[in-house]
Amino acid sequence: MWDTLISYCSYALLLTGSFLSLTFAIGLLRFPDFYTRMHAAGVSDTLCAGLIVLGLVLQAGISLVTLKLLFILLFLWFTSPTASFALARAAHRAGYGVNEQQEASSSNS
Amino acid sequence: MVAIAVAVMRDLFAIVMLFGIYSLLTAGIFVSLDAVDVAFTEAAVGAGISTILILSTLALTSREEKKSTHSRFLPLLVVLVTGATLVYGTLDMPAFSDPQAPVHQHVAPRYLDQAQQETGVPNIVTAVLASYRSYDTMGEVTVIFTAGIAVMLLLSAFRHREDEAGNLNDLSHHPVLKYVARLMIPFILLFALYVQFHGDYGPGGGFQAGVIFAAGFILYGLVVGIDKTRSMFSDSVLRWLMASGLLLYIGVGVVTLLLGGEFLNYNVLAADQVKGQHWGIFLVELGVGITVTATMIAMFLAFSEVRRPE
Amino acid sequence: MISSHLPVLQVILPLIAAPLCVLLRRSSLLWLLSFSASLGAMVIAWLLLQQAGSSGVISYILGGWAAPWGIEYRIDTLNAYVLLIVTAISSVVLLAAKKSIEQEVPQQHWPMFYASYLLCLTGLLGITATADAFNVFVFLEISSLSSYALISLGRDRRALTASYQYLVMGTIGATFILIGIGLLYMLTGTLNMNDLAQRLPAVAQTKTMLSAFAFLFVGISLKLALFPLHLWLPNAYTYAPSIVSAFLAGTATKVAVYVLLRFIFTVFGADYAFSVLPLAEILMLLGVAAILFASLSAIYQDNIKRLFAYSSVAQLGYITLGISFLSVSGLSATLLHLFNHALMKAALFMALACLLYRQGGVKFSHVKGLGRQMPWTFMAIVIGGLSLVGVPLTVGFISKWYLILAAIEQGHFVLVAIILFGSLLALVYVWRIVEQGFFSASDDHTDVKEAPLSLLLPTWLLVLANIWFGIDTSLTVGVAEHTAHWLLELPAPVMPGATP
Amino acid sequence: MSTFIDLYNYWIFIFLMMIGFYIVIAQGNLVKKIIGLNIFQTAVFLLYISMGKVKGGTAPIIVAGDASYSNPLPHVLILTAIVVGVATTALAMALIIRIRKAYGTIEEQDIHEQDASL
Amino acid sequence: MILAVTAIALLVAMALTLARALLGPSIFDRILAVNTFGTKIVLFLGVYGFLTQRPDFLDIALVYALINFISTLAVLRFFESGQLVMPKDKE
Repeated sequence: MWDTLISYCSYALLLTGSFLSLTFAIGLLRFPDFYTRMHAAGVSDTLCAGLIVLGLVLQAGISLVTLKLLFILLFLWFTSPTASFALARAAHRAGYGVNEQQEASSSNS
Repeated sequence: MVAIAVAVMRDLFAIVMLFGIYSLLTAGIFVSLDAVDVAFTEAAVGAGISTILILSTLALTSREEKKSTHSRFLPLLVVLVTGATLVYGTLDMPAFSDPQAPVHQHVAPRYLDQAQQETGVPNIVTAVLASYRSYDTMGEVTVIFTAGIAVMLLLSAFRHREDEAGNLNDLSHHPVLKYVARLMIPFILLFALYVQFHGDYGPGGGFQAGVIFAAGFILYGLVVGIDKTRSMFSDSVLRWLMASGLLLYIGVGVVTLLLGGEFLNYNVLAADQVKGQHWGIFLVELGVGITVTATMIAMFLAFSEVRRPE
Repeated sequence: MISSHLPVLQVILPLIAAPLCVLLRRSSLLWLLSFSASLGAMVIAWLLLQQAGSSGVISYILGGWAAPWGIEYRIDTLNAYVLLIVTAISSVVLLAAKKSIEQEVPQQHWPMFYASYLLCLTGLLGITATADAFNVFVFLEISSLSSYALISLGRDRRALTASYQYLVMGTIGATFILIGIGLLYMLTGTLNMNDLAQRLPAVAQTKTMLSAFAFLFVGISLKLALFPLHLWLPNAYTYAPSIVSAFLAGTATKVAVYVLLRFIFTVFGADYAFSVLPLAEILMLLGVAAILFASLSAIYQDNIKRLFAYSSVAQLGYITLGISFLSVSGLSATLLHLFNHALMKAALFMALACLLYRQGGVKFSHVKGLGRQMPWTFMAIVIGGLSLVGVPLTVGFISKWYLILAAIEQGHFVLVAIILFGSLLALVYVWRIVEQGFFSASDDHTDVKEAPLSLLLPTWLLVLANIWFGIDTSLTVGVAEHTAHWLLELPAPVMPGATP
Repeated sequence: MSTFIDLYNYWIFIFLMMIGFYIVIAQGNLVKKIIGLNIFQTAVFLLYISMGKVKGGTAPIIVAGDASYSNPLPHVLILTAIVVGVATTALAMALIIRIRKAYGTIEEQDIHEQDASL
Repeated sequence: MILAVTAIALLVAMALTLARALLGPSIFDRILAVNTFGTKIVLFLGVYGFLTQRPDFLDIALVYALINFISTLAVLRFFESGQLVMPKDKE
């Protein structure tokens, strides 16, 4: 009984996580400018990662694996916002405005 | 796919980014082909160390590539001939992942069947790497050592001077980064130690641990300050560490010689074969770890401290 | 006890010395350490040659694991002979290194320089001694990486681009070799050369084996600087520090030739190698092309180092030509020329090191009329040059003699003509140097002194060796013929000096 | 058709290898050449790892019970090769920095022109 | 089953992210995409570990996470040096 409940919870978390990650990936592809895209990516990084890893934790039970999973989560939660923050700041400094379809500064052919 | 993009694009910076993805993808393929140790290394090396080194180089050179006016015909011909030779070669190859292929018949079964009894190590890759073919691994450490001293040789003359410290580029003015990174570094080092000593049972080993260990210090250098990292590792300390790791490896070999075995025959290290193997593998992996850590840090510092072009 | 561990000590000795060099601070100790390591390796190589000659193949298993599972060293007369060449050249060159390095390399780089030198030596010895195909690749990379570093130490900025060019071509070559080894492994499931040799005939009909052979051949040829793939060599030799040029010219390509011989004769077997591909024709054609084009290019150089570098490409042409005959005298010529060419090129590059030490450059403009100021150096160049041409009483004559003999045996009279024409071309470029040195008016070089003794001594050691082995051929010819018989699987004559 | 299915992994390897090799020999930018070299080498790694795979096998770390494992030897060889690759890359990058210092460019063509004009 | 679905969803997401990385247009988009891609591959590896019943391979996912972070920082450092603002080289 308890076991089935846990596994259903885990499935639910995993499914939500994967659904959201898909949605956000589409967002990353479709959104008009850099900052909205960043929003899609940043949120998906933290939220989906959380959901999926928690789903896996429920599957794993209490073991070394859980510990590692939690470490991964910790890592992702630390790094992703930090990176997003630094990236946004750098972009802002580089003179990218919101809603402004900027010329690609990098001239790639 | 990514590779094509790399070939076509001319913004070197974007290429490096894609190269990072390419490495991660390759590593993913390695995992799906059961090569966990290799994936481990490829991720750490291709996506990590190589990317960082290439980026540092780009920062010191230029980012845009000029339009090449080379003739494209000859290279294309050479490449096509090479490719054709290989395709021709594949026609007679045993089918992919066929367990009856000769690759899986001759040497490998012995490793899989007996390595655990003979060396006491369940990770066969580690067993083969550090015991059966440990001489190759010694060569590998030597290669890393060679590259380390070569990089030092090439770049040491261009070290920035003390009074130009502001020239160094780091992220020490980001308070958030600094805080988070400081929090994480102890965990990274802990994880490196885990990888170093858990390599017998899971994926990992001296090389991977060395890279992670160095990654911790590279992180420190990036967010806290290159000069701070340098003050921990002066050139002579790094040199000493690099050499001592290699010497530890060779030393194990010499000790086995003196104890009457062949070079790197760990069986003579203890009365019991498995115990001897255990000691031998432990010591050589440690040697690998030390040299790799020191070399990676040395390379990172050497690349970071070059004076930028005026 | 020690004698049974000689094969591994051969490689380990310089390897241990390398990290020690990095740690040492005193420069005089540095040199002493490197030199004694190299000398020790030479003694071991000599002992190994004796052993291999008297008791046949010496096998040494590393790590105590039997052959196909572990890595094996197998020493026979062929690689013992190459080991001896490499260590001997390395020792003599190191003898001169101290003085020359003082001038050409900044002092802060000395420890790294000696370490790289020893690592390069280790790599070359490792390639030669091993019987494991993958181990070849690993040690190949050790020697290559260290030689890139050594070349980049040259004072001219073109040393950097030369080194980069070598790096790219060398890595492509090594990767090709890796592909070849991978395909062989795929077919047989083993990496040990002997094991491969036993298992390959079963799969000899497959297309995979053919492409493996093609990849190995091209990869090794890149390292060997076989004619159309030689582009890295002239630059690398020209701009490297002169000690490094002398060392690499004497050893690196020789080891590549050895690897080629090893793969053709031991792993694939001569029957296979020469029947599936028109290998004899390819080698012959490329050899002839190398002799003609490279000799002609050499004539038009005005930098003497570059001139000799092109001449090296030409001499490698003679060496491959010898293989293409697939006969005892042809192979003997190849093996003899390995040794002889190492001797003369090392001598010549050392003489250039003397010139460079006094003059700071080796263009023709630097040496005008120097023959009177530096007679010993120029005598060395003349004798080395005559040896290149193949004048009797020098080693060059011996190898050319065997080569011509082999050509006549098979009725290739055109080749005889080409070999003689090649010698003529060599005479022309050697004469150009002599002309500049002795018969050109010099106005501004009057105060130039003869090179210091510590440089002249090793140079003349090599020059005298050129003459000695040109007169007393029992050692070299004995070993070469013995090995040639053995490679072709004919009953071998007893080696001189070996006690049965 | 079955040949294709059986060998597809190898053909991916060949495709990657050709791209990498093409970048190395056709491009004039020194950094890009090295990236091409890396792709070239990675393709070869893929060849080795592919041949080690066994259908239904799992990673060669012995677990309790009966299981079939993939061939560990190619993994070992490629570990070594990866290390060699990164060593080469590092050395090449150091050389490129020095070349840039000496010539002010990292384009092969510009370097040739400068050398020729000497 | 559910794990497989998750894995596939992640793979598709990875492909989309990759498309963004290839399309650009600005360099920041690429960095963002690369970073997200890294996160996705970490998650994918975690799921894959469970899928093949060898969850002890999570070490690799952990390394990926670490490397991803460090390389993002390295990239940041690179463009704090001002090169990204002025893409034309000074010479």
